[in-house]
Amino acid sequence: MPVRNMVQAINLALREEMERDDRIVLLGEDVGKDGGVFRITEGLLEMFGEERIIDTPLAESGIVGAAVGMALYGLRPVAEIQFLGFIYPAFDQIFSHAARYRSRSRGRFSCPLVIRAPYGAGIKAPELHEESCEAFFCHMPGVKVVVPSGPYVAKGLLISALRDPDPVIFLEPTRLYRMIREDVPDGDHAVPLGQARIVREGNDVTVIAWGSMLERVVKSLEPYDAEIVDLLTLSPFDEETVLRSVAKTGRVVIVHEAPRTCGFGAELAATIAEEAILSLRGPVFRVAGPDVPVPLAKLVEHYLPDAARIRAAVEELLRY
Amino acid sequence: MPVRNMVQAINLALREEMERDDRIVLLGEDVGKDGGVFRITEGLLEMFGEERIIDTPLAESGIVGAAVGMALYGLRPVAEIQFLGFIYPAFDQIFSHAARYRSRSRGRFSCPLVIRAPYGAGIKAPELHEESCEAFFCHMPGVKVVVPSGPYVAKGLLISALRDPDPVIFLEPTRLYRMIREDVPDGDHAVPLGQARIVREGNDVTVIAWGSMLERVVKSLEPYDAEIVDLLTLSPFDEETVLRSVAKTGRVVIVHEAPRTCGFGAELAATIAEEAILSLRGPVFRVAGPDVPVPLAKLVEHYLPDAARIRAAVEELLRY
Amino acid sequence: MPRSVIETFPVTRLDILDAEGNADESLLPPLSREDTLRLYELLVLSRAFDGRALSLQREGRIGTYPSILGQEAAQVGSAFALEKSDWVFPSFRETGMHVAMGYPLDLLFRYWAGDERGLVTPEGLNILPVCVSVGTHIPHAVGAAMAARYRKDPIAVVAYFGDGATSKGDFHEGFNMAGVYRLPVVFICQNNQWAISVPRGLQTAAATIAQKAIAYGFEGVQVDGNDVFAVYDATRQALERARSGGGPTFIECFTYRISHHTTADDADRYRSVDEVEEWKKRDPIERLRRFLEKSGFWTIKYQRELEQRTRETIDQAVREAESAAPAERREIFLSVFEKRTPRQIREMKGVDDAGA
Amino acid sequence: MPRSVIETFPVTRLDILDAEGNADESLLPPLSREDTLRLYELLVLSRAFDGRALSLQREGRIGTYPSILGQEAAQVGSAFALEKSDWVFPSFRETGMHVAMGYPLDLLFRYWAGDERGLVTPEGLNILPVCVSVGTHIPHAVGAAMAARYRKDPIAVVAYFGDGATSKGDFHEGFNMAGVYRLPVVFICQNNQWAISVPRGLQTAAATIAQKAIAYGFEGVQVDGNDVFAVYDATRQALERARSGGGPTFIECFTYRISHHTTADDADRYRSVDEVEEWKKRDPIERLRRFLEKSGFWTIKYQRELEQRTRETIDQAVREAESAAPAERREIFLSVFEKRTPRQIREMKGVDDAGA
Ligand SMILES: Cc1ncc(C[n+]2csc(CCOP(=O)(O)OP(=O)(O)O)c2C)c(N)n1
Ligand SMILES: Cc1ncc(C[n+]2csc(CCOP(=O)(O)OP(=O)(O)O)c2C)c(N)n1
Ligand SMILES: [Mg+2]
Ligand SMILES: [Mg+2]
Repeated sequence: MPVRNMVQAINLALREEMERDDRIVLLGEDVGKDGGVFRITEGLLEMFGEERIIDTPLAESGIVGAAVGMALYGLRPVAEIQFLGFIYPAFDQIFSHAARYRSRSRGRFSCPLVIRAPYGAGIKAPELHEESCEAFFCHMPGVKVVVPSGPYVAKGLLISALRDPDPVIFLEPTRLYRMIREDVPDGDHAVPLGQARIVREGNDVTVIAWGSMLERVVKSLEPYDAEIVDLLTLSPFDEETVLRSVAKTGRVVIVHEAPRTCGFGAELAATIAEEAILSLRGPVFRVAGPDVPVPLAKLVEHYLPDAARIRAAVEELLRY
Repeated sequence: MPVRNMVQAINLALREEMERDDRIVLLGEDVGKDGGVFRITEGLLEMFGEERIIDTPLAESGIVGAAVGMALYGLRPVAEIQFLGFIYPAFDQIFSHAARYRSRSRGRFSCPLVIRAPYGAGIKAPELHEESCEAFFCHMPGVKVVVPSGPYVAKGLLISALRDPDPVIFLEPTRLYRMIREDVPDGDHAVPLGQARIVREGNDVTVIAWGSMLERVVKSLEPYDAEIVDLLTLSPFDEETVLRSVAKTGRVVIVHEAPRTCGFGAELAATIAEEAILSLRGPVFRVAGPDVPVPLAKLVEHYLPDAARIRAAVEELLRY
Repeated sequence: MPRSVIETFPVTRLDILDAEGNADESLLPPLSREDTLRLYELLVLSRAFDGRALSLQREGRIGTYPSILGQEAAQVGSAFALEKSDWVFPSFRETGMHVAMGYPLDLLFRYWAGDERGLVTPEGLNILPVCVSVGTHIPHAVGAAMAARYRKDPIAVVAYFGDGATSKGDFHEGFNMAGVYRLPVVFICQNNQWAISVPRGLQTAAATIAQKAIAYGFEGVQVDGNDVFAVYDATRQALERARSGGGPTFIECFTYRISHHTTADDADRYRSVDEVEEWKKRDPIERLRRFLEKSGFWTIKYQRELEQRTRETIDQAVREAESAAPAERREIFLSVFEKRTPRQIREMKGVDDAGA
Repeated sequence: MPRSVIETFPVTRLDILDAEGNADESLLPPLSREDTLRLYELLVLSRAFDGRALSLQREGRIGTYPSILGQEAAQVGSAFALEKSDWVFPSFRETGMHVAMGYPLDLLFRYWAGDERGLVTPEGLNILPVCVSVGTHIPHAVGAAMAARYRKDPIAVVAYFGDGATSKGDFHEGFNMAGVYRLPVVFICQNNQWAISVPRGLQTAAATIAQKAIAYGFEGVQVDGNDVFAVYDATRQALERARSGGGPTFIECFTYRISHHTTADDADRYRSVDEVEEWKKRDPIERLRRFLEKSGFWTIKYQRELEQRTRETIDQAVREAESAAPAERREIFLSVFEKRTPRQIREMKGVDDAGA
């Protein structure tokens, strides 16, 4: 199987699905001739032409709004938001419209679209280029949220997202774009939405992470008998797998880079406190970004959860 | 003391503070001649003139963005968003700017502004007029979130918000605007931000609510020995009061009308699961709106948590 | 200081039928007698729907309702130029368009009574759900037009919105994209001079709404929005342009909201009765009636029959709306996603409701 | 079809100094010899800063950096017309403005090296932090202008942004409000023909950027952005208008981004070298140098001394930037709110860090 990084895996998924399904069109800033600022869409303009690979004006609300209109019409648009930190102007389009056309029209219209955005800190980019606000989208009924953690699942999840009948936010961890290389098969390999995967089995503690934090968690916890859950889909998330693991280990640490308060870790912890309280041996710990805006390059490593913090939480919990 | 409803209490707070502090100006759609669609700003144009009570074009991002600029310049703007469901276009201004100017400039500039918005379901209004997305703002470091539950606290909290040096989102429960009448004093009575209040002491279970749900919770739980916590400020919330009550009762039910997943109840439950797990006798229950968009009038009462659901959760928990 | 003039942009206005019912014959659009009577009947039906909705609201049988009184020509006249296959993105105040396109009236009543099922557009019509969030549907029309062109479908897309909507960012982002891609889309502004209590002059300092198109490199035109012929003709030409690859057009229908903003509003707080009375003299329906009378197409008998027919149509729609099976709780879960999530299934079953 | 023309809007352009350094004497702004030399020196300093930033980036001493090469006149010329008391809202590519306003160069280097403390504008200057999110600072300038007017402060507010920014909703909402309230604000677009890889012609179908002001009822003017006199004079007049209650002005500086979008970009992927070469011939600094030479203000000796002085200034700034005390972890907590929250205090102490 060819070894690929995440950029190549995502590019491949787009390419193959666009060949398969002519309803798929891409739009966004610099996705065409430039191939995207991370080169995710490299070569696609040459293959599919300007009708399907659409460079847009600089207008995030307009980009998502136009994608909504295309989806209503029957296409399967993929809107790229250049960095997740520039998605905020499109919030209204996502939440007031993409998420609601199906229920508003009681199923007469629907909105199958994918919004792709690079996310996460640690790439020494300017302000607002390193956000991880995934939790917002998880509080939007009508929207799915998917966060791959490596090339293999990135390709498979994107295929599923592109085939999904509803809006999907697809967040790509920039720090890992070229860091991880894996076997990624050509052709049809869908990884289903809504299913977490156990990355490593273990008995002492369940550690839940996704996207950008997963590789840190895995590396940091080499010495422990930890069960590591990669959520993959945050909304709707795989409660069953989470609860099964918690029932087994009785201990939970959740790791995410977004600020702690109201991050997606809160929902996980709440669900566990609601559904699995009797299996818990100790507190549910969250190792998260602090409640501050993501700092610029000089201080960003003080923001991101690191091995020391992840291990400290696990060690502390093991004392229960 | 004069008896007032919440509309009158909020109007009074604005009036008195504007008299005291000429930095305060109001802006928004229909806040001037019309006195606001809920009459919150009634009479203020006559008192303070067009310079301080500013009718704006229909542009929520522009309204908040202009308020940001005024605040940077040294004023204390109060921006009204006509209904919370129309705040989404202003997300970017709130999160990318209001929340960050202080940290971005390392304190050189700051953004003391208040964004007022009516929120909540059950008023038989059109789509998007009944949202309760308070949790979003609680995941924005740099923004405070305040939700009064009656006239007295509404006045006192708004006074504090108007005097706060940082951006405050102030959410007013429309369903209660004219439902509750209370003694509300004239003059300076600030209710501090960041402090919850115990509305009723009790021993068997802690029930946490805020804003629109509080009166339902209080009424529903007459027959129980429940300690009812009114959060008042959601961000930063009063962990101490919450944890103290949980330590006492060992049981928690959280009630909110926003959809369950990633609602603010998740943060409360997570904090409790992190800090107070050893005092818990049973699961942390959330009674919340389901994970669907707020339905229109015919079905909205099936959406909102009601006495039956609130009691069922308490009864179930009392079995632990 | 002398500067060179590098571009000049004129803004034009179209008037055909004046308030007395006199038409500029040279400008009359190609409408047969039947067409013209049909236009008149649709105007009358729109107004009748509106009147009934207002009284149903007073009786508590429907919820908050936005009247179209005075704007019938701007809505019916433009919709009359459309094909059924065209895609239409309305705001919340285009009942006249719904009526003219043949949207089932019972569904409209149901929607305003707070039942989402009123927005299930019948197959064969491409009218999108009412957009409550002002102006935010404009980019959807743009996207649909991109899709239509990609599909090589010979249709046009139309978006309706008010003068207030022109201040929104989405208006701008949508218009700009429509210009860049020269899309088959027609934007129709119902400039009814008010956005709730905010008068047109406070909404924007532009002398006309139409001139906003200049910013996007396509044509904007103002028409007398109470002149059904002018509205129809401007729309017809804009649709022709759209279908033939000529790109977008912006039409400002200069009209007036005779009623309150909605049934929840009291317009007397912020505007003068005189202004309203002045505009009542320019009534769009009476004006066409006079034209018909002058043309010998109108008699009092015809009018009586028409009113009778109209009343029956409305009565029937109200009956159907009110006898529809009530919505059930489960419906709120059925159409969020194509398939319900595990959590929604639990919530629907009421398992979560009991907090367990 | 005959329609009446109800409005006509001309768009004008101002050119004073041509590429050969010949000025239209009748248009020359009232600048003394000292002023003119000062302008030249600021242009040279801006370019030197830019060049040094690019090499520091290559050496890994600062992070991603957006070059202003070719846009110096559009930035320095406009800033030169400002008073220190005016409020300035820059985008991320107005280093020439910073230089001209006397913003400490060491702070600029620190900011681009990823240190927020580089944005602590010295007291006495009202330059707001760099705005990374394109165009979103435009409403802030509008709000500041509202505040200034409310305070009766005799200042003007200026916002800088690129051609790409004109497509954003916030551009529209801000411009519209500026028009409605006739605010003392000057909007300066650096139309450098590109928004990363998106050429101006794909950004909008409008023939000029300047004409976008028509949509808001105030004046827009295009100037040769590589002509420092035209930029200066248009800004000066706009500021005069702003200060005297005449309302906002929109200035389109027609210029060119000679360099890549940022150091993270490779412009060769999407534009032709020929285009860049063509624009290099219209260099804004060389053009002023020729003018100075023709006027007898410029000698080779002067140039050498200037370059020497400039280099020393830059060296000094880099030294200061790089010898500043490193930022500490606690700083990220100190300026989120005026007072830290209890949770932030725990997080700062690292209690939370250990997960307990
Ligand atoms: C984004 C948004 N903001 C505010 C509102 C509340 N609101 C409803 S209609 C309206 C005025 C709309 O004016 P206009 O666009 O002229 O349409 P009209 O009501 O005159 O038909 C406002 C402010 C809304 N529905 N959506
Ligand atoms: C809202 C937003 N979207 C996208 C980006 C990424 N981005 C940075 S600069 C840029 C192009 C800006 O073009 P223009 O406004 O012409 O300014 P220029 O870079 O040419 O100075 C883009 C797309 C951003 N910073 N902000
Ligand atoms: Mg209107
Ligand atoms: Mg540019």
